Amino acid sequence: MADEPAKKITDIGPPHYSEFLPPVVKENLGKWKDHEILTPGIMYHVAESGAKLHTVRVASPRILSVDRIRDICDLADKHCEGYLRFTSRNNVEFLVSDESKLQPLVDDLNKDPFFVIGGMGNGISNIVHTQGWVHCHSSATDASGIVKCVMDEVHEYFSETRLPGKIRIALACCLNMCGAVHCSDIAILGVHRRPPRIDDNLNKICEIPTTVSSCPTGAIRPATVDGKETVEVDEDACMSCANCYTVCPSMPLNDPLNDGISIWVGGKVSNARTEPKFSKLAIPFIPNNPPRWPEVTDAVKNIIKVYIDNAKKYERMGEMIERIGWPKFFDLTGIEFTKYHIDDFKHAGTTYKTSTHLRY
Amino acid sequence: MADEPAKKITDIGPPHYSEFLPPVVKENLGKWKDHEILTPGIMYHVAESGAKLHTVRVASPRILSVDRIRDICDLADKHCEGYLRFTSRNNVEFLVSDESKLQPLVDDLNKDPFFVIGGMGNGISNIVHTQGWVHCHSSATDASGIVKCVMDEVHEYFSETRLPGKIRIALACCLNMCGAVHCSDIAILGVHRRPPRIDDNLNKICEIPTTVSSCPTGAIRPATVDGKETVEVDEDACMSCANCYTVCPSMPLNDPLNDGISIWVGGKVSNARTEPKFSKLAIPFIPNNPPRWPEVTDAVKNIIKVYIDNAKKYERMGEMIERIGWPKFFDLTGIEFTKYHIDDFKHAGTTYKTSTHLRY
Amino acid sequence: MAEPKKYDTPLLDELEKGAFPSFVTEIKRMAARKPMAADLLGQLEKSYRDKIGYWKHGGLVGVMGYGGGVIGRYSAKADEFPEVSHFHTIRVNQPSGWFYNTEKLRLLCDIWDNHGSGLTNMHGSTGDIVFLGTRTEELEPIFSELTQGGWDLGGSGSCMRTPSCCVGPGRCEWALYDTLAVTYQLTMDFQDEMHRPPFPYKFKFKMAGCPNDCVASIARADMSIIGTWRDAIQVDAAALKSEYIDKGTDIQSDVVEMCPTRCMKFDGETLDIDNANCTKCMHCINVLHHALAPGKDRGACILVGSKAPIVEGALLSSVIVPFVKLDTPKEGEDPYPELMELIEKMWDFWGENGKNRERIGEMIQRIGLGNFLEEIEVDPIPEMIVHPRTNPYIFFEEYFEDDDEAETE
Amino acid sequence: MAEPKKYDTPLLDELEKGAFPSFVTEIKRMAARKPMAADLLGQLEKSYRDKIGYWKHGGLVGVMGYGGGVIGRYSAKADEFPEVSHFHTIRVNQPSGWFYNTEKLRLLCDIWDNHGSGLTNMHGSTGDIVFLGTRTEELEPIFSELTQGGWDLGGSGSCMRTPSCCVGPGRCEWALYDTLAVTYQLTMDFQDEMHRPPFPYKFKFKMAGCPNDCVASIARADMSIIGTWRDAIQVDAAALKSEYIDKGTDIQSDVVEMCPTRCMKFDGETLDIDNANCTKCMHCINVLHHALAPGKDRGACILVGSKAPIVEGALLSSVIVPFVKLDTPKEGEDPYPELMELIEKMWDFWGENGKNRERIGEMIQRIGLGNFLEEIEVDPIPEMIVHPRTNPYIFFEEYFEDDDEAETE
Ligand code: SRM
Ligand code: SRM
Ligand code: SRM
Ligand code: SRM
Ligand code: SF4
Ligand code: SF4
Ligand code: SF4
Ligand code: SF4
Ligand code: SF4
Ligand code: SF4
Ligand code: SF4
Ligand code: SF4
Repeated sequence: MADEPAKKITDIGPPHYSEFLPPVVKENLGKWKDHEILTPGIMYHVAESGAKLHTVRVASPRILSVDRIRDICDLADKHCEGYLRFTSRNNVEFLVSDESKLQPLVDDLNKDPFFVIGGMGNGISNIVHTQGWVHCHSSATDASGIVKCVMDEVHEYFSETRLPGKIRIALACCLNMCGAVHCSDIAILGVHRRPPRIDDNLNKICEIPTTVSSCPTGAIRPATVDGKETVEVDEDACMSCANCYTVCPSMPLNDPLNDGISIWVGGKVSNARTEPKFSKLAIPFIPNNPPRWPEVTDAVKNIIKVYIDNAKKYERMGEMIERIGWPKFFDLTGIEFTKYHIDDFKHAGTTYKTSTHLRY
Repeated sequence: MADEPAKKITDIGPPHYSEFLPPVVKENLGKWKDHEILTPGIMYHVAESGAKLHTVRVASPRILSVDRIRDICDLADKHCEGYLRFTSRNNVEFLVSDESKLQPLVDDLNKDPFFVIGGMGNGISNIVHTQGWVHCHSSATDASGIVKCVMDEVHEYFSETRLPGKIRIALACCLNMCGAVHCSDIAILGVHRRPPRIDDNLNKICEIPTTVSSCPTGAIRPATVDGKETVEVDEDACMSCANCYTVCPSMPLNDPLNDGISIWVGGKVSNARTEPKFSKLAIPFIPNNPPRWPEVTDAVKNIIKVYIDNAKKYERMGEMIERIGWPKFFDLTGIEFTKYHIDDFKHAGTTYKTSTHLRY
Repeated sequence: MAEPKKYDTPLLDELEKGAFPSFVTEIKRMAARKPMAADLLGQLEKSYRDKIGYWKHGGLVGVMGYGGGVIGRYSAKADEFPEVSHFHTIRVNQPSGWFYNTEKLRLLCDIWDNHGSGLTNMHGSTGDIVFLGTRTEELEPIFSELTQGGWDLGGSGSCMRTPSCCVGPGRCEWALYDTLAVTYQLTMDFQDEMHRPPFPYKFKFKMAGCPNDCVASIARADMSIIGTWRDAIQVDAAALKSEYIDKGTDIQSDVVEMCPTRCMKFDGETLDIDNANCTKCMHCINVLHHALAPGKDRGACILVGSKAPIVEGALLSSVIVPFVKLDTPKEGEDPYPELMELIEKMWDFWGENGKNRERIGEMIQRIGLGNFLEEIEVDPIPEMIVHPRTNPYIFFEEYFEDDDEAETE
Repeated sequence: MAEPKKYDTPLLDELEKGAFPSFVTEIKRMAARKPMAADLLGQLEKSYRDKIGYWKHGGLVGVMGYGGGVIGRYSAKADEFPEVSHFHTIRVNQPSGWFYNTEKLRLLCDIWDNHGSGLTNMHGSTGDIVFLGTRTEELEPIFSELTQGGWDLGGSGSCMRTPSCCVGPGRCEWALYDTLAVTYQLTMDFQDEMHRPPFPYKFKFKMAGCPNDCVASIARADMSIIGTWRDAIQVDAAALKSEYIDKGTDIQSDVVEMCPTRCMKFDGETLDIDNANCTKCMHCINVLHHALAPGKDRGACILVGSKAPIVEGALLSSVIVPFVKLDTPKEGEDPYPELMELIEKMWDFWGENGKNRERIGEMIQRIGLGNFLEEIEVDPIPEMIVHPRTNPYIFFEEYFEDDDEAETE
């Protein structure tokens, strides 16, 4: 393995962040006073001392080549004394200490169509997402591809048009939900719809007791097929969660015909106004339709339109829906309400309507 | 058994109610227009036709002797053409069709201290309650006795002083909750605190498998003691619900030292303003202290006082608490908050505070 | 009959003090001439002293041909209090809305005076007239006298329990359907279900005329039928002015700000209601009742499944039918056809699929509302839920096979 | 090095159209000179055609002495795309707040250009710099170059995962504690826990400077540390007038009516805040930021237990400590003593009682918050719950024995 075990350095942690703070930040650390968003992608912060820091935010596909990062570094060297940061939604932020360099930076960015300025304030920022077919064994759909398609369709809300409030979109390519889509205004979630298949060689790869006990619904039973120890799945009791596949590679759920997308709405994480909320099911299943997933982008645009037409200023998606009521949401979007929308998991009972507070 | 099986009449149901409606009601059935509560125990309803019906409501201990019912009948004959009704909270209502008989009825009622006029509008009406030591094998406390003690202490809100809104009190003498105390502004609930004891002769009286499976927490196991088949209880896993006792008389939980009262607050059933709500635990345990249960009446009065001092007009107990917050409720009442208040049953997780919306 | 025994009851005597009418007074009144009531007093005093009840588990007692209506009860201290060795209760089905005339009420008193302790509950929590305390051998005579007098028993055990309702059209301007009639209809249509246990467990109906729910139906009925309306609240502007505005009612804070959907506006003169967003909570009508009234398109919301906590936790009823017309049937019409069909379907499915001692609400919790709806052939609609599921655990019922393009189940 | 292979990618080419920057462009850029990136492109095109991913379950790969930081990945179509037969990712611990200078960033690029696909995620969902795709034999060289350059790996497996935080004091006026410093402190204090799996399952920290929670900590961190304050909101009346009132902001509808506790009043001139009822939601401050600011008594609320749904359903973090001071430690002071003590106690208890693959939040759901608090010696307070229990199923821990008056456990 390593040639020089003697010199091995471990547990040093990341570099201390102070190394990466522009001088104006270092001087005013924790002493910011106010900010102003000038355009959907440009803002400045002003410190108690009066010092100002401008930020220019540009979109990123999150998958960045080292060459692109070097391009970005070139721009940061030219206009930002070499300082930049990334955001929690994976955008790039150029930190401009010298206000006179703001316009030149923007001009340079505008020269390269890769750089789209935006993502601030009440609009749609980048989509938090995951690996998909680019890297993960578990995915029911691709991640980066759908993100690209959706952002192409809604980019005006990234860089120009403002909305009543923020719409935070997230995508995860399987129920593990690495994108934490469970609390998003709009969540795009890859789902399997078909119970796992059992590979012939299961007994060689997987521990049968572990596999059986991995199933939250108890759908997996030990079985013997052709003299080999294996498992069998009670398909009626299987909800295609793929937890068995996580512990046992011989139970793949991936299936071109039956994998696809579900759409969830109305979650949020900020404490602003209302408490954080989970996303709720809007559309149980849309088949995968690469490369441009038109049904998914249409569904997202439809929901955004209903939001624009109905939300009050500052209201998030979930807040709007709670105000107008879920029946109205389904009515306005034209999304079909089905049995699948009715919870049947652990706390299902707490989601039944136990009052006569109804609109007619 | 019956001497005359031939004549046996069955399945005739109750008399048709129309027989019992005063003529003014019959004529105006379903055509009432408005009402006015004149005093906490006297109101009239006026029909579209202009006809009026006065109602005088008097308290009842619910346990009524036939002699008392006959007294009531005498008064109804004298002033109400023989018509009366009872309410869903067990009060007696004299239905006065002839307005000129209203004052004479009231005068007659005032002569007998048994008759307390009141219970209407925003006050405290009678306490819905159950059997207790008067009739039920399951009770952890008496019912009628505590009801009497509490009503004695709060009767001014029955017959005189008005409150911001209604306070509905209910009592049940065990977790079966025949009084449906689970949705009351103030609920008084008898609780066992000690796991069941196992009678020697259990094997003769109870089916062991049924007994074992009756336990919701799986605390009961089959066992053999002195050569006899019986059961044993894992006391750490027992929450003293008495479901085992319901199916097996040889597992009594009743215990003078450990039976007592818990107090619950903030439930409601009406849809007015907010949706119906369950009552929530305020005080986990108060020992039985007959005949006057002073700790219970004090606890109830304390809660009522906090309600009076803090509720907005029309606000029910639970609505007030939701507005001011549970921490404030515990603070104002001085009730100790304990581990027992934190849910640990099925949907416990949904009661944890998942936001930073806190008052300091 | 033996002379009633006299007991010293220093503890119970304390409960004759105070302003509220006393149940002890009632027991004593009967104890003066009835040995059973006297022994009840004695045993109860002992309970008060010892802080424990002295009743044994009930046995199977009843009247011939009925599987319910009587709760057997025996004293655990029968040696000390022999007159309450048997102390059964009888549930007599009350009339709709608890309306009485004195004649029929006196008849009940006479029967009970002759055959029992003379003590009653007016009424039991379910709604019955409860006759408190008699001996097994008195059951048939009581039953026979009751039925001859036009009365019948209520429910107990795994039966339909005695339906009950609010006063409704009998005296209330807010009765949005005829609770008295529906209650009577259900009671009569299902006499067999009330008297001979056909179900996995008890089944209760409670009928409330409007969302105020004066009979607490949403909390304690397997089927809660609650009146409501679909159109605009009726506003009498003149009365609003004369009765409230002119008299200084603070309509803004007492009404507008308490409306759950804040769908009202008040400018000091007109009350403007956005009826499409009104959730029919009744609050504004309750407060401004001289001026406001429910709309004219009236009916009921049907909710299912409430119960006390034993053993899976308390439940409130939840919406199954957001709105159904319950107009009084005309001559020759079948009464309440949608309601009756729903009841039959629910009972059929519960009868076959409910576990022993499993209420219908518990069964729905177990199998899921979606599956239940499918079985009783009711379409799922968003009115039935607070919000759609938050978890991704969907049981997809169909998927494509590799070799075909058709979905399979 | 072999020449990168050229693939026809008609489907992926479609994803270079449109306004938003394309990941395909990035892959192609590397594919032009890197065979691994080229084969990734080829395999991905195949996935797009076949609508399925072609990656196998990861195996156990890593760097010596570490139990995490690398996710093993192998192609299921290695015959067709040999250059991605290995395609492991490396998680590099990002700096607090994702701040960089170009020098250190170029260093990362150089290391990765030399030893991997040249493709990255800036950043992974947990917060790491993700190096996408390399071979097993490159792991040690990469690691060694990284550490020599001052970088280290992040977490994976049953470790503490890489802590992350919002920009906080680095650029935000609402940072109510120093998220950058706390993140760095936790990362450094728990290097061992990050690199050598000590836990039943993963443990994530996320630090947000205020209740806006720009790092989504409440939804996806086993411990969510969210800044808040205890005293009155600071109001600059002059700025309120000049920046908002005079400019026509509708303070009543945009702010007052959106306050969750409606604890504000606005009469057209003064904004009156009932701070005792303010629940620190940030909304009014967000909207009126030129005039309003959080109070001066600042600290954080600690919440525990959020996670994605697998397998017991998604959880949000819930309050364990309503307020704790997190002032920057002075020279010689122990940093954040209450926080550190809490972490130790929680980890100790979870370490002993958590089941395999059971997150701390799931354990709390299983054993109950009350029991958990008792074990970690934190007093239960009503701030931790939405409301007290509604069910009567209390496990009383002590009762009186018949023969004694003392309570036993
Ligand atoms: C840069 C970033 C923090 C970071 O460390 O990277 C950030 C920065 C700011 N956020 Fe944020 N937020 C950032 C992610 C978030 C997130 C997390 C997420 O989206 O996953 C949230 C929670 C979203 C949710 O609730 O689902 C978030 C909820 C807010 C809110 C509350 C909005 C609301 O009404 O619910 C505010 C207040 C506001 O916008 O007025 C806010 C306000 C701000 C301000 C104005 C704070 C300030 O004074 O500097 C910052 C810039 C404005 C802007 O609009 O972008 N930030 N902000 C993140 C930018 C992500 C991006 O590239 O778009
Ligand atoms: C007589 C009775 C119905 C019956 O069939 O017996 C009845 C009768 C009336 N109720 Fe009721 N309610 C009756 C039990 C209830 C119950 C059930 C209960 O208490 O168990 C409730 C639900 C309580 C709850 O939510 O927990 C109930 C919730 C209401 C409400 C809603 C109050 C609220 O703000 O939540 C109103 C409206 C109001 O008071 O303005 C109301 C209003 C009325 C009115 C004013 C309706 C009318 O116009 O006639 C009636 C007389 C006024 C009064 O204050 O008593 N009634 N009312 C019941 C009298 C019980 C008693 O003796 O005190
Ligand atoms: C008499 C009455 C209480 C009263 O004082 O009013 C009563 C008394 C008993 N109830 Fe009840 N229940 C009575 C109304 C209720 C109600 C309220 C209601 O019906 O509106 C409830 C709550 C609502 C519900 O149905 O959930 C109620 C929930 C229970 C339960 C719990 C059932 C459950 O599924 O949760 C039990 C336990 C059982 O059935 O084994 C129970 C069992 C009992 C038994 C039969 C005791 C037993 O374990 O066998 C009690 C007999 C007592 C006795 O010796 O007289 N009783 N019971 C009520 C019936 C009188 C009547 O017919 O009018
Ligand atoms: C790379 C990353 C997604 C991304 O594209 O950004 C990722 C990728 C994987 N996650 Fe994740 N998770 C990533 C952040 C998350 C997050 C978000 C977060 O940390 O804020 C979550 C939701 C929050 C949470 O922790 O609950 C998340 C919840 C999961 C779960 C579900 C865990 C649970 O307890 O519910 C699994 C399943 C498991 O651990 O077996 C999982 C498992 C996985 C595995 C290791 C697949 C597996 O079953 O073994 C994925 C490897 C993919 C690959 O081939 O690269 N990943 N994972 C993220 C880590 C990058 C980084 O270090 O920065
Ligand atoms: S969400 Fe699922 S498929 Fe996507 S990266 Fe995470 S574990 Fe892999
Ligand atoms: S996919 Fe989930 S529910 Fe289906 S068998 Fe596997 S573990 Fe069980
Ligand atoms: S609440 Fe319990 S003790 Fe009281 S009457 Fe009902 S079953 Fe009996
Ligand atoms: S009282 Fe309840 S929890 Fe305890 S053993 Fe009996 S059935 Fe089980
Ligand atoms: S429920 Fe409605 S209709 Fe029935 S009595 Fe109460 S207020 Fe009147
Ligand atoms: S009935 Fe209730 S919801 Fe409808 S307008 Fe009146 S107060 Fe509002
Ligand atoms: S969480 Fe608060 S402190 Fe941190 S960046 Fe967002 S607004 Fe600023
Ligand atoms: S911070 Fe939120 S709760 Fe506090 S006053 Fe402002 S809007 Fe209201």
